[in-house]
Amino acid sequence: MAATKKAPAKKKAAAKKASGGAKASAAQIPKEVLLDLHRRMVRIRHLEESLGRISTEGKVPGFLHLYVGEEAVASGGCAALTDEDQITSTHRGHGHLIAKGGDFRQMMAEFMGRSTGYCKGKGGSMHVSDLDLGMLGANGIVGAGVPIGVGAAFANKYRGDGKVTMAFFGDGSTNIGAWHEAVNMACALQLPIVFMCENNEYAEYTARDRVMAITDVADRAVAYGMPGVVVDGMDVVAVYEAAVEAVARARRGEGPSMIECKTYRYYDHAGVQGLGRTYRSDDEVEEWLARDPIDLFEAQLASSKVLSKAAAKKVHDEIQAEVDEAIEFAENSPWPDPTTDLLTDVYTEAN
Amino acid sequence: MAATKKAPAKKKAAAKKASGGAKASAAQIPKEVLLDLHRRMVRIRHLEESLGRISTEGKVPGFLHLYVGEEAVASGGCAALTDEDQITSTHRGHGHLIAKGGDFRQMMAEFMGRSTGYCKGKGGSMHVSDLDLGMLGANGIVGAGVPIGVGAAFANKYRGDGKVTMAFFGDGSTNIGAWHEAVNMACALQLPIVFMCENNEYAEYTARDRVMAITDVADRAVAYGMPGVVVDGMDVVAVYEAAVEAVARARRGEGPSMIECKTYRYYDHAGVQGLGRTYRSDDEVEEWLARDPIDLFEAQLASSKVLSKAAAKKVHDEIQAEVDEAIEFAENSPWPDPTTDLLTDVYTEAN
Amino acid sequence: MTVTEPATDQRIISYNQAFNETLRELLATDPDVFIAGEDVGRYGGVFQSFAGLNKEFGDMRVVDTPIAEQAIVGLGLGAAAMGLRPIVDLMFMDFVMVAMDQIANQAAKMKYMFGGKATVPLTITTTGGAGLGAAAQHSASLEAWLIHVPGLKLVYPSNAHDLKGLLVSCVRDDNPTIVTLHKAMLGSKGPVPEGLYEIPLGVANVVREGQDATVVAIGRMVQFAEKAAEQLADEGIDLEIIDPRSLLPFDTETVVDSARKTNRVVVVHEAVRNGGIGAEIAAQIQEEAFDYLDAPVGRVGAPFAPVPFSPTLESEYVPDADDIAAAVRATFNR
Amino acid sequence: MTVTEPATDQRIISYNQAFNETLRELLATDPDVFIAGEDVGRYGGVFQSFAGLNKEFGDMRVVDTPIAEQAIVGLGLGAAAMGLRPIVDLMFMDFVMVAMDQIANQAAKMKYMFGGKATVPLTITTTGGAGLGAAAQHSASLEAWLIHVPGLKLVYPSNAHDLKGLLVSCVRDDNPTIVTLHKAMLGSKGPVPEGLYEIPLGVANVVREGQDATVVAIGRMVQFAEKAAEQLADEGIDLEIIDPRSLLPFDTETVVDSARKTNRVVVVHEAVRNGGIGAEIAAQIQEEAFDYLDAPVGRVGAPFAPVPFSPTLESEYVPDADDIAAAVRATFNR
Ligand SMILES: Cc1ncc(C[n+]2csc(CCOP(=O)(O)OP(=O)(O)O)c2C)c(N)n1
Ligand SMILES: Cc1ncc(C[n+]2csc(CCOP(=O)(O)OP(=O)(O)O)c2C)c(N)n1
Ligand SMILES: [Mg+2]
Ligand SMILES: [Mg+2]
Repeated sequence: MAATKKAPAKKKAAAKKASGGAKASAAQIPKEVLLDLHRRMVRIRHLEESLGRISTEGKVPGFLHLYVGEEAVASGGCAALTDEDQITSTHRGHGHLIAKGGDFRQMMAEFMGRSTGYCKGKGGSMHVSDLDLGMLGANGIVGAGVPIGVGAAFANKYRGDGKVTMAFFGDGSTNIGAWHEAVNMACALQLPIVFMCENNEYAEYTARDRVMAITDVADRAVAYGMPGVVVDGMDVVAVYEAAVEAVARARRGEGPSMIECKTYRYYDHAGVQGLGRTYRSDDEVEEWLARDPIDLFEAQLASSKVLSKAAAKKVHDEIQAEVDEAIEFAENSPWPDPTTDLLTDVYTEAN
Repeated sequence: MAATKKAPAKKKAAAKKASGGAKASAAQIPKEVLLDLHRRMVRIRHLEESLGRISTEGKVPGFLHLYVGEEAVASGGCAALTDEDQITSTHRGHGHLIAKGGDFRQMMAEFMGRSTGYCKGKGGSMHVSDLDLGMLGANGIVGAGVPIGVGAAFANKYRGDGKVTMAFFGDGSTNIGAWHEAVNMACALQLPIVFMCENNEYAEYTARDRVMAITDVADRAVAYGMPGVVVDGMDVVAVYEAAVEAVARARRGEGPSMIECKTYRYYDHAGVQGLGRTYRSDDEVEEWLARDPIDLFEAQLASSKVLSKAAAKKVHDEIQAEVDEAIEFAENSPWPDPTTDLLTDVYTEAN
Repeated sequence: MTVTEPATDQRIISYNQAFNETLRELLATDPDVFIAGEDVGRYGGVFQSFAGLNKEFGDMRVVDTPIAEQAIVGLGLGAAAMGLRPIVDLMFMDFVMVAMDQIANQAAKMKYMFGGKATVPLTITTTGGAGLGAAAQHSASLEAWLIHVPGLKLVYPSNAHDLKGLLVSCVRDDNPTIVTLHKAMLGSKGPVPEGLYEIPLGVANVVREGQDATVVAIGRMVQFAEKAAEQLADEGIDLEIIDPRSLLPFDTETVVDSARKTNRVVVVHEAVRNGGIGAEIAAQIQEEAFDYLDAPVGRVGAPFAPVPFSPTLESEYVPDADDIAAAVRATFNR
Repeated sequence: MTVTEPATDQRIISYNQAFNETLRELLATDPDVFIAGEDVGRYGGVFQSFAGLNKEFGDMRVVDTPIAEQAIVGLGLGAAAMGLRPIVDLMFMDFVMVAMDQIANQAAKMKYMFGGKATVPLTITTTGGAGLGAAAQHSASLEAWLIHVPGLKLVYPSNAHDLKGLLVSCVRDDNPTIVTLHKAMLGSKGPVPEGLYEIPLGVANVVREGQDATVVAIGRMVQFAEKAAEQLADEGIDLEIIDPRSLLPFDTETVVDSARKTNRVVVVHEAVRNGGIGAEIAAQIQEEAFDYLDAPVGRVGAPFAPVPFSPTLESEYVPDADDIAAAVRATFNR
């Protein structure tokens, strides 16, 4: 018999090219949503830039994976969710928490290891979380947040509470076993979950094309029997619209879907020492910097008369002030006390 | 922007339907190859049936996963390999070892826990192996053989020895992390390996459609950027032809490919107590039994005058005699001696 | 410590039946409890330990999963963090290895990493131990790994009665717990009261009171220790046998009190001796009862090799009553 | 045992440099040796431990892999079974958890399961330990798990000189070996001879000879033990310090001889005390030197909690010289 061929899926038009087109759709989006998308991005940008700065002053212990450049993904994704929905995150989780409504003071305090932080200083950047906001934690282990997200989505279906879960993850994490197991299980059980890929083309210091033989992570959706789309991750409206559709699908009980956002991290894998130009070409970096998600969106908002440059600046200034205040709060916060705090929170005591 | 859709790949014509067609291609295959394919299948069938029988007499310790019904996969696959190529296997590994040239005596002795067995009685059915034949072991852990196969294929490429590796695995194993990691790595490194899926529609006692949202495992090839084909796993010629093509591709240095063989195990997941009809419908079982890979092939060989019914019977009788002799050898073989054998072979001593 | 009184309820059922009926009663009484794992649903589990539960409670409460242990534990962890009370099954303890990150790095640490704000009422069930000719990858005894992980709790019931009480306590506990059944004991019968009851975690059971020497035995080893006690009784050695039941938390006090009374202790487990849980128990005993010991704390465990397949090797490999008796005698002959 | 003589070659380089140059020399001298892992190639590793190797030896000998620890170890295992001598890197010891099946169930057991017919000259390198504010999932100390696995060998070098000699021995060993670097020691400098040399596995090093008490210290704890020795010297306590270097196989003889000489022993490691390797060492000492001990074998290790993030908590969490000195004093004051 002739074997039935399964050729690799056609590569889709590169997201960046596609994004050249006018954002007609933005017109249909209510003004307050557009302003909300903008605000979320700016909040992420300012907190991360300031955090990076104080980290060079030795004020932030441990590893620091900044979200700068990828703001459109967390913002567009979380704007499609309600406060009751859940998200899971990664080692690069600050943006996710901020986009889900995270509190600057508790974040800064946590990153600086203070007892007033989200995790009382016990978790730090890689484990920052806010269960009240449905943010189930940054995660130090690549891919490990996705199975947890699948568990949360199972709880949503089990209770029939109409909530959905959005699992954020990077391109590199899609090569690890836990990611694969979790995505397949979610599809097999038809859970209300959206798989949100931040494809920034690198896993730490290694380029995507050296560790996977495909260009679009979204090609992997086919392997689990769910829809997958590629969007311009520098276009917050594109991300938002794709997320709204995927979230609606999940809420309708039609199961998981995957959204791949083509994006870029501005700084090196960790910290703010340079832009990682030892392994990324200047041209590549410049090309992406030229498509800054906040600049692009502000130009669009200005031209569509939704938000003037001046009004935008005001938003930036307000938020920067809030960041500065949060840093001050954190710096004036007490350190955890080993004698009282070291051995608490290991177990939940029976009541 | 409009998101670029990635619809799940179209489902291919069911292999069983496709297999109805005449096997024109068989005509082009040299007679000795056809007879070799037949012989390998018959060898598997007779050893497994006899092993199952003596297991009911309590002569075979531990778990027993028989290959009966799936003979065309191991036979068609291994016939496309040379003696120098490697294979990796699963918990259902007897057929793979036999098809690669395994010795009946050492196999039977191993399954019965005797010191003359392939593993001196230390491994048993789930760990039977013959490194001299390039058979890198049955494996008790689902999916765990595939990373080992990728390592073997890496060694082939590293040495440029022109050898290839064929990794056999079941449909259920494609849901576990190790499988995913290994397949992706092989594609990223463009290794000379063929991924051979035995899709018998069940993982232990659970139907495929309850644990994955796709019908064809071959749809997963797309996720790694390699070709994937679906073939009728009850048609040894179809399997052989697909394997020849994939092996040639690997030898040419063009990287991995995946072959999904639609097949069926006749007995229950383990042992020979029934045909697993508590979770498989009678109709389903009958439908598959009616397409027995050996019967189908023998009918074809008879009509094409390659092997008469009488000649075929002679092959069966010869092989059965060989199996009986192997059982006798095993039964007369000594048990391992705890005082001398228990603590040897844990480490390789420095020489 | 507790001392087992002769069970008032004389209903006799098997270890595996006790497991099954306990799960049924937990599912029936707590809507937040669900079970997930490979083949646990429609088929009822590879050992039929879950028989009938899917039929009675449906696909959402007794869930068949893909072969994906990391996702299975993650499913339970995520659902537990959301307030459900999941029971996830890993079939064979060997498979803990493929799920180790989700167990030890995620579930066990979530509460601490989150500054106490997470609660993880997750229970993992599995079957450990050798004795069925299942060879090196289906006979694991990994207690020693698990007690080294802050945040986890671990029990290893040695009989049907304790299995029920420990399983109930684990499922009702608000922390990640692991219940290890011994696969060679599934058919072993014993008295099991009707209805749900708890055996507190961290409370050892003195299976046999004695004056001359103490054996701390884990899981299946308890029954071998009882056989050894008979042999030794004939020799005039009155053995005390302690079954910790819960390995994390561990009832050091009961064990140390016994050591101080008998002055001789042997610890017995099925895992290999080197790095086994017997090392931790022996180390604690010599720390707490140093001046009372008349002999080094003895350790009985498997020799340093993977579990062999052949019956002749496996039966020699697994510790038995003779090994235990010999180790006890050794504490007298020095 | 061996006693370190003052190194004849006084060239001073860092622990990380010693690792890098050893790998270079191994790659240069043995064509069967290759390295694979995440970011180890073009970039030279997250700690630059592999700097320059990919450029010098190319993509097939210093291989960048996907984030796939199970496949990374499997790559090494399969290649080793085929006769190559792979070195695979797991970046952080925490990631052992995601690869545990391939390490402990596959690589460690292959030879035994195959009746001796397989040879697995595989080396796994990783970085363990806390001290960098890397929190609960990037600060693991899992020695206790690994010594419980028959078939494996494990070393934990405490200085640059030993790192080179132990790494060479592991790579040349025909069994699966694991070399654990301490990430807080990467910059620590010491004398390292040029060229390749071996330090035999299973031979401890007496870092300091003393008469009054023995400290068995592992990895980074050795330097803290030396600080403690200075404190104690002022108090008139002459401390003997033993660095096992190799944890599996373990040089019991050297440790027991020392215990019989000093009659007081404290075992120190960075992992949590409960179920730690200190338990096995303490259990062995009391078995072999029972009649010589004037005090229980003391154990110093981390308290029973995950590794905390905040510097104030982490510095208290990780054992230090004061903790060691206090434990030694305790063996005198009872
Ligand atoms: C299991 C595991 N392996 C390796 C690492 C080290 N590591 C941390 S982040 C990272 C790269 C992740 O890449 P990607 O998923 O693309 O996320 P990105 O950093 O690009 O946002 C790696 C390899 C880890 N944390 N966990
Ligand atoms: C990691 C792991 N999980 C679960 C099992 C138990 N188990 C053994 S075989 C099997 C089913 C495998 O299904 P498939 O891959 O389709 O192979 P088949 O048995 O159908 O040939 C399972 C779940 C195992 N051996 N290893
Ligand atoms: Mg990335
Ligand atoms: Mg199957």
